Amino acid sequence: MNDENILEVKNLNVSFRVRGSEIEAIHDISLNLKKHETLAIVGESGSGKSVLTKAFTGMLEQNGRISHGTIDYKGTRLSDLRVNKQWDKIRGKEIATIFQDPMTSLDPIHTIGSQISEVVVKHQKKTKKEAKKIAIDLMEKTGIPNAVKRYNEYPFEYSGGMRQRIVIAIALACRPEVLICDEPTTALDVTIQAQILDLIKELQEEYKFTIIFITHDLGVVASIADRIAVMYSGRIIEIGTCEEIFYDSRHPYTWNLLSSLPQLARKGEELKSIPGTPPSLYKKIVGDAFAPRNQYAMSVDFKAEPPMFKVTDTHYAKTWLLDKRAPKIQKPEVIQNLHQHMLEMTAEN
Amino acid sequence: MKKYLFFRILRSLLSIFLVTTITYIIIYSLIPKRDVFSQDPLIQKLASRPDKLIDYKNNAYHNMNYLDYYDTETLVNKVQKATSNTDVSGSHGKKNFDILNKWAKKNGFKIKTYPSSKRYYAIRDLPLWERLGRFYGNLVKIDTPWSVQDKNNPNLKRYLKIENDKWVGWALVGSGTKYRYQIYFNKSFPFIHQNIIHFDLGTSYPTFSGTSVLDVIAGRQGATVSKKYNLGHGVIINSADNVYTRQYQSKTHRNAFDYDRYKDSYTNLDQNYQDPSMIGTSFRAGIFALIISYAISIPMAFFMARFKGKLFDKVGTGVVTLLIAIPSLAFIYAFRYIGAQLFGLPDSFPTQGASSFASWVMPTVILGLLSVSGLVIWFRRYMIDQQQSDYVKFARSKGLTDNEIYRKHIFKNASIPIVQNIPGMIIGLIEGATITENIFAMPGMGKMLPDAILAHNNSIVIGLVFIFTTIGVLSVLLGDILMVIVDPRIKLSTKGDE
Amino acid sequence: MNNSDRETLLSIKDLEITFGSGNSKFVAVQDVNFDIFKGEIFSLVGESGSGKTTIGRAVLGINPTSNGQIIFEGKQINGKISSKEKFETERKIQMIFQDPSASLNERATIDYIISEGLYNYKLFKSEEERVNKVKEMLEAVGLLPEQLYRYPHEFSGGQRQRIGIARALIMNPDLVVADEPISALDMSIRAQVLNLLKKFQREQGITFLFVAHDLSVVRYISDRIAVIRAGRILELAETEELFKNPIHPYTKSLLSAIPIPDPRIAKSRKNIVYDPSIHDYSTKKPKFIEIKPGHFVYCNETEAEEYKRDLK
Amino acid sequence: MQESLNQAKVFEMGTVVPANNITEDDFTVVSLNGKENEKIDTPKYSYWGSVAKKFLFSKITIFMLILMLVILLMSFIQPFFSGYSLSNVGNINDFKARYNWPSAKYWFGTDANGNSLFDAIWAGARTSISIGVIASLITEIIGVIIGSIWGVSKKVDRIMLEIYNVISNVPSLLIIIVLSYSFGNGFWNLIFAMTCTSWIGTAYFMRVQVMIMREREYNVASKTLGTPMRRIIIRNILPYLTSVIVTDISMALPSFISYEVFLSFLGVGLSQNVPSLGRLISQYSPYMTTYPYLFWLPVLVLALITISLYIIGQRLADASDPRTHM
Repeated sequence: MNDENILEVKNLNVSFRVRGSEIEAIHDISLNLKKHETLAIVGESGSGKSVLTKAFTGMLEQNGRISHGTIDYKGTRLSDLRVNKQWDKIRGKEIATIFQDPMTSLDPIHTIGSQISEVVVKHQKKTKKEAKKIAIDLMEKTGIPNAVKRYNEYPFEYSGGMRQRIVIAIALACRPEVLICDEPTTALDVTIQAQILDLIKELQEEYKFTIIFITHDLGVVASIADRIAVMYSGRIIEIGTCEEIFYDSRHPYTWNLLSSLPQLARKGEELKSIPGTPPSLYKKIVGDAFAPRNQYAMSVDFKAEPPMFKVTDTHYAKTWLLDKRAPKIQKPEVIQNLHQHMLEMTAEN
Repeated sequence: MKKYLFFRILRSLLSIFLVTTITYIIIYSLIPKRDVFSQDPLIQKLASRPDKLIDYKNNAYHNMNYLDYYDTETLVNKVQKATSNTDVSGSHGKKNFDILNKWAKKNGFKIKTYPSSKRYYAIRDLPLWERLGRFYGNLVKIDTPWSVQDKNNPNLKRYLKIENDKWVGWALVGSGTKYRYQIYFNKSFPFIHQNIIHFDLGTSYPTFSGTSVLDVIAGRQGATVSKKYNLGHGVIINSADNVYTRQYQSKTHRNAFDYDRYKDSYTNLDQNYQDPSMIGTSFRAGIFALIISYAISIPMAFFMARFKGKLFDKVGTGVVTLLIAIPSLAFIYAFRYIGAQLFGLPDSFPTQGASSFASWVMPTVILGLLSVSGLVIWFRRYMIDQQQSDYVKFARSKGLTDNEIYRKHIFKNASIPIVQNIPGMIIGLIEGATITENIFAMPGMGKMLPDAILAHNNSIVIGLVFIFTTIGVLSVLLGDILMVIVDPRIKLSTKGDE
Repeated sequence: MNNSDRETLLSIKDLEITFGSGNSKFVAVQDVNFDIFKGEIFSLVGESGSGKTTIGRAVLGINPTSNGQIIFEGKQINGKISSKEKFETERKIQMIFQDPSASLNERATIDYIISEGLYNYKLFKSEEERVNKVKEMLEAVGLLPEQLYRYPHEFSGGQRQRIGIARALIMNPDLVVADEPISALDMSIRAQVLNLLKKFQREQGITFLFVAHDLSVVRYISDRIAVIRAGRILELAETEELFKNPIHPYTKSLLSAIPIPDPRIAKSRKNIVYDPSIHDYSTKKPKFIEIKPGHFVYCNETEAEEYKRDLK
Repeated sequence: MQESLNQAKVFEMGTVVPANNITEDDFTVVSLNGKENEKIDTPKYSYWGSVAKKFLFSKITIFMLILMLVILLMSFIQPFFSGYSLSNVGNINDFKARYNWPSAKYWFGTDANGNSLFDAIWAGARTSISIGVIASLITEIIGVIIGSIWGVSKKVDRIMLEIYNVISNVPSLLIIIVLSYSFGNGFWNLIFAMTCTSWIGTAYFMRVQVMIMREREYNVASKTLGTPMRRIIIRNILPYLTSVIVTDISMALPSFISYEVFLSFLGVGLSQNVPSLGRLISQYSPYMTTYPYLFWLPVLVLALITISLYIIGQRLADASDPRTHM
């Protein structure tokens, strides 16, 4: 294991048993996570991004299992852990997760304060009194005004944005090495979303944890991600640094995602859209999963699964377009000069 | 909150009033009044004495508020007073009849003659609303120092004072009141007792003939027991008298022995009985059954949910399905049989009586078991619903162990609806008690209801409906209040708007 | 374009909407004034709880209004109107819902769902005509006519949303209220739906009231935008004008919060936080003031002077 | 990154990936059929077909179904042949006919009057099942209709809530006992007493369900399309509540049968000449130890009836929940 890497995933397959048949939700994913970086995993619903991170914390649903491959975390082979007892040493303490909906992530009948202190007592081995102090500190740090008073309030007395701050405070109270943010801002308003993203960035500076940031919105990750992995139908189809994905993407799906962003649309022109719908998990995928929706699809895409091609040391894409025999295809015009284009757009306001 | 509670209580009282009134109207208008004698053995005996029979029947109707009845003596008295005519008598004759009839017409009565003696008596059918009026008019009686108006005792002192009484210890003692001890304390539940407010639900007939309904239901039962009263100065009296119940008795009825003992006019008292009252019996059985059913079902549901889909859950689900599907009667008999055969427990309550612990085991355990299935189903359901909620997912991701999650979070959240269901349980227990008490011949309210119905004891039926409804209404209220205590999200005032 | 020349389809005057009563009374919307011109896409943008959906639903007659007027084609359609009039306007104003899985009846076939309005208004002469109409509509939203007898849950999210659009547009409405029609959809599907709405505006001249929280989407699709916060409209202008010259500090904060899909810009950009306490409305009451032709801002006179100065 | 990926599977960009059956020709862009993407390949869905499939899937269900059919046939056909009458005391003096243990001649034995228990049980079962079914149906029909209106109309809600508050606070057994006492004994009187207030529980339950459903977006959608409330209830709301209604029936059936048994046991309810399982059980309860078959056989049949009805009901309710169909 590379010292730089905190988490290494090799050839991971995750499958679920649904009514007698085996469904593959994650297909042959290899991935590593470097210390203190922010890795964004971008994908649509059903692309497997949440399932992947659930596998990191042993929180797959009862009918799900790792059918192939390994996950290593700092010398522990997570993919071998079976019972919850073994996971208790990892979850929270090493890898914590915050979820999409702050409205339901908190226990409705316990006070905000007690839910933070509970974790402090458990993971930081403090007395209740000390824990309360630490909890109030954390609340202040995550931007809760009047924390001493609000310590004794219940979740229903908090707004959505405030609750997400509390959820982050709880995750921080675990002192994790890795923080998985599973669409933490999807349920929030844009202004709150911007604030929460800023907060996560600030806290990362201070606490030096590693972030896996899951989202379906490419726009959101531009400001926060160091690297981006794009997922489609249980596969990572492209992975690279933030700039590589935005300015030099290679996979047609990434192109499509970028070019359909309304921020890039010019008035009066039709918005670039991806035809069709994502493939159903119940169907066996032959060839490239994206092929049926890919306007650049070649016959080979319907025959054989494309391998991972290396673009640079940090940039990989899973498309036959990078094979030598493939025709030279330019990415859509609208994203060719993305930076230039965005500069124009933002200059206007 | 206060305003809400006030209206809530008002509504509850209205519910009780409505249900009791409707029951009263239904029973007193649909059941022919002669039916009340269908189970009365005295009727047979009186068959040969028609005058007595009429007198007996009309007295019974009178007591049950069907009609007003004046026998000859009372009638003549009334008429003499009203008309200041001392000549009139009750014997047959036109002159008497005219005078009596004139009075009767004025007052809505009808003059009738006894079949054999041909003397006159008067009856007046009471319309339903008047009966209801009397029922509610007499319902609440408040004792004051002016309650007793005894012409033979003009010097009766009238006061209320707190003193250390030699019979009952510290108490609020009254004179001129109906009851001597207005407020007193002793070791029996609920420790503080009062005699200021009494309820009067009418008079029982034909069973417990002449006793007030409330005494039938709330009075202690069984054989009398004596108790030692230490009056100080080495005086110890052994008596079966229940001194707490001392009531005023006029000189004419009083016996000298009692007067000598108590040194005042409060010589009318009940005895100490060995067994709890009907309501007490039901109450005891109910409380223990409640505890038993929660003690069984909460852990059972907890582990079924915890190990959902595993063996324990499957077996548990099977058991619960059986419990629901099997008619309670069959279930009770089967269990009673098992209890009797395997553990030698009495299969009838009176065999060993209320004083024996063994008598209580089967009825209470069965009563408790009857509600286990419902509770398990719901609690398991609530637990499983909670398991799937996001906060549990988050609790797990923040590193809490399964034990901690179940104990601190899932269990508490799932308990909230259960707490609110407690009143529902109580209503269920009342239903269950009707069955178990009947099968075990347990002298409680549950057995009393079918007994009273079979005996056509309308007063008792109404009384029981009133008490059951009151318990039901109050327990629902209690459940909602409990809910506010356990769930921070709920405020009663807003709940009322929904 | 001079707004006074354009034909007004919907006009909202001093609208106020309250929920509950007594202590729990809550004013969701107040002092709302705007006109929607025929054939345009007018967007109401605000955060959750701002009252934008409430206004949309009031236009449809789902939420009762407590004050003010909603005038559609010259006739008032809120408050006490006869059920016949209500029934008539119900056909002319249709709605597209946010969540395509919640807004379709799962126990009915696509045929029934799309025909529901046709049945209610008897908009067909024969069964054959009805089926043809439904089939045409299905094709117009890019679905296959052979899917007529399938159930909603057999479709994907994007397809379901198009069924919802078909159901509304088969009524041949004059105005369509689109309540966050794409926020529940996947990124790759959103463009399909937006394009579809644009197509209907272009080809059939349908007017849209587009309710959304995402300014980036709104910028693309709408002709004019009203920014709403806490039940009040704070700023109203044509789209490009609003993006070029945002005046109200809240609008500025909203614009600053739009995620920018460009790492270099995004990482250097500052987020502006709006603080409502900067307004001092204690002496001079705020009004809806036209700062520039067609550009309205909710402010008091002092602020208006400032804003005008800044414009230059 | 390199070492973390399976080396065999990562290729430098612009290399030729060696693979079988892939030729240069495969690297030509193919045009897509736009409509192809919109196709649904799953077989057509039919609600009731799926319910039936799901329902008949379990062996226990089939077993219970057969058991229930046998019981129903016996109860509704056997009494025609046996000519059993409760008041028949023709054999009372025939000592040979009295207290026979179950045998080939008397399958379930005979009682003190020399009557065959087999005949008595089926005649009784017929009454008990009839009462259960009729009372459940009445309760459910009234409950569903009133509950639906209650759930959508604010005006009705105010009045009904008050009525419900009054009635629900009273133990239902108390109501049934008092009513059947007041109206006298008899089959229809008993049904009346049972259903007089029981519907309100179902109606309240339906009200809550309807209110939950009412707020769903798709009903708002129907409203904006001008659909009248009545059609919204019938087409939009009730179809969603099928499984809820079936569950409710499956709980109601055994409980009504149980009520009848208990009331007959108390001597309230059916008139004297109507045989019922409750009457048999109470009549024979003194023989529990001396002639146990007299008591336990009716109890057993009663239990089988309620269990089969309950389990079939529950399975049907499960099967009618479309979430189980996937």
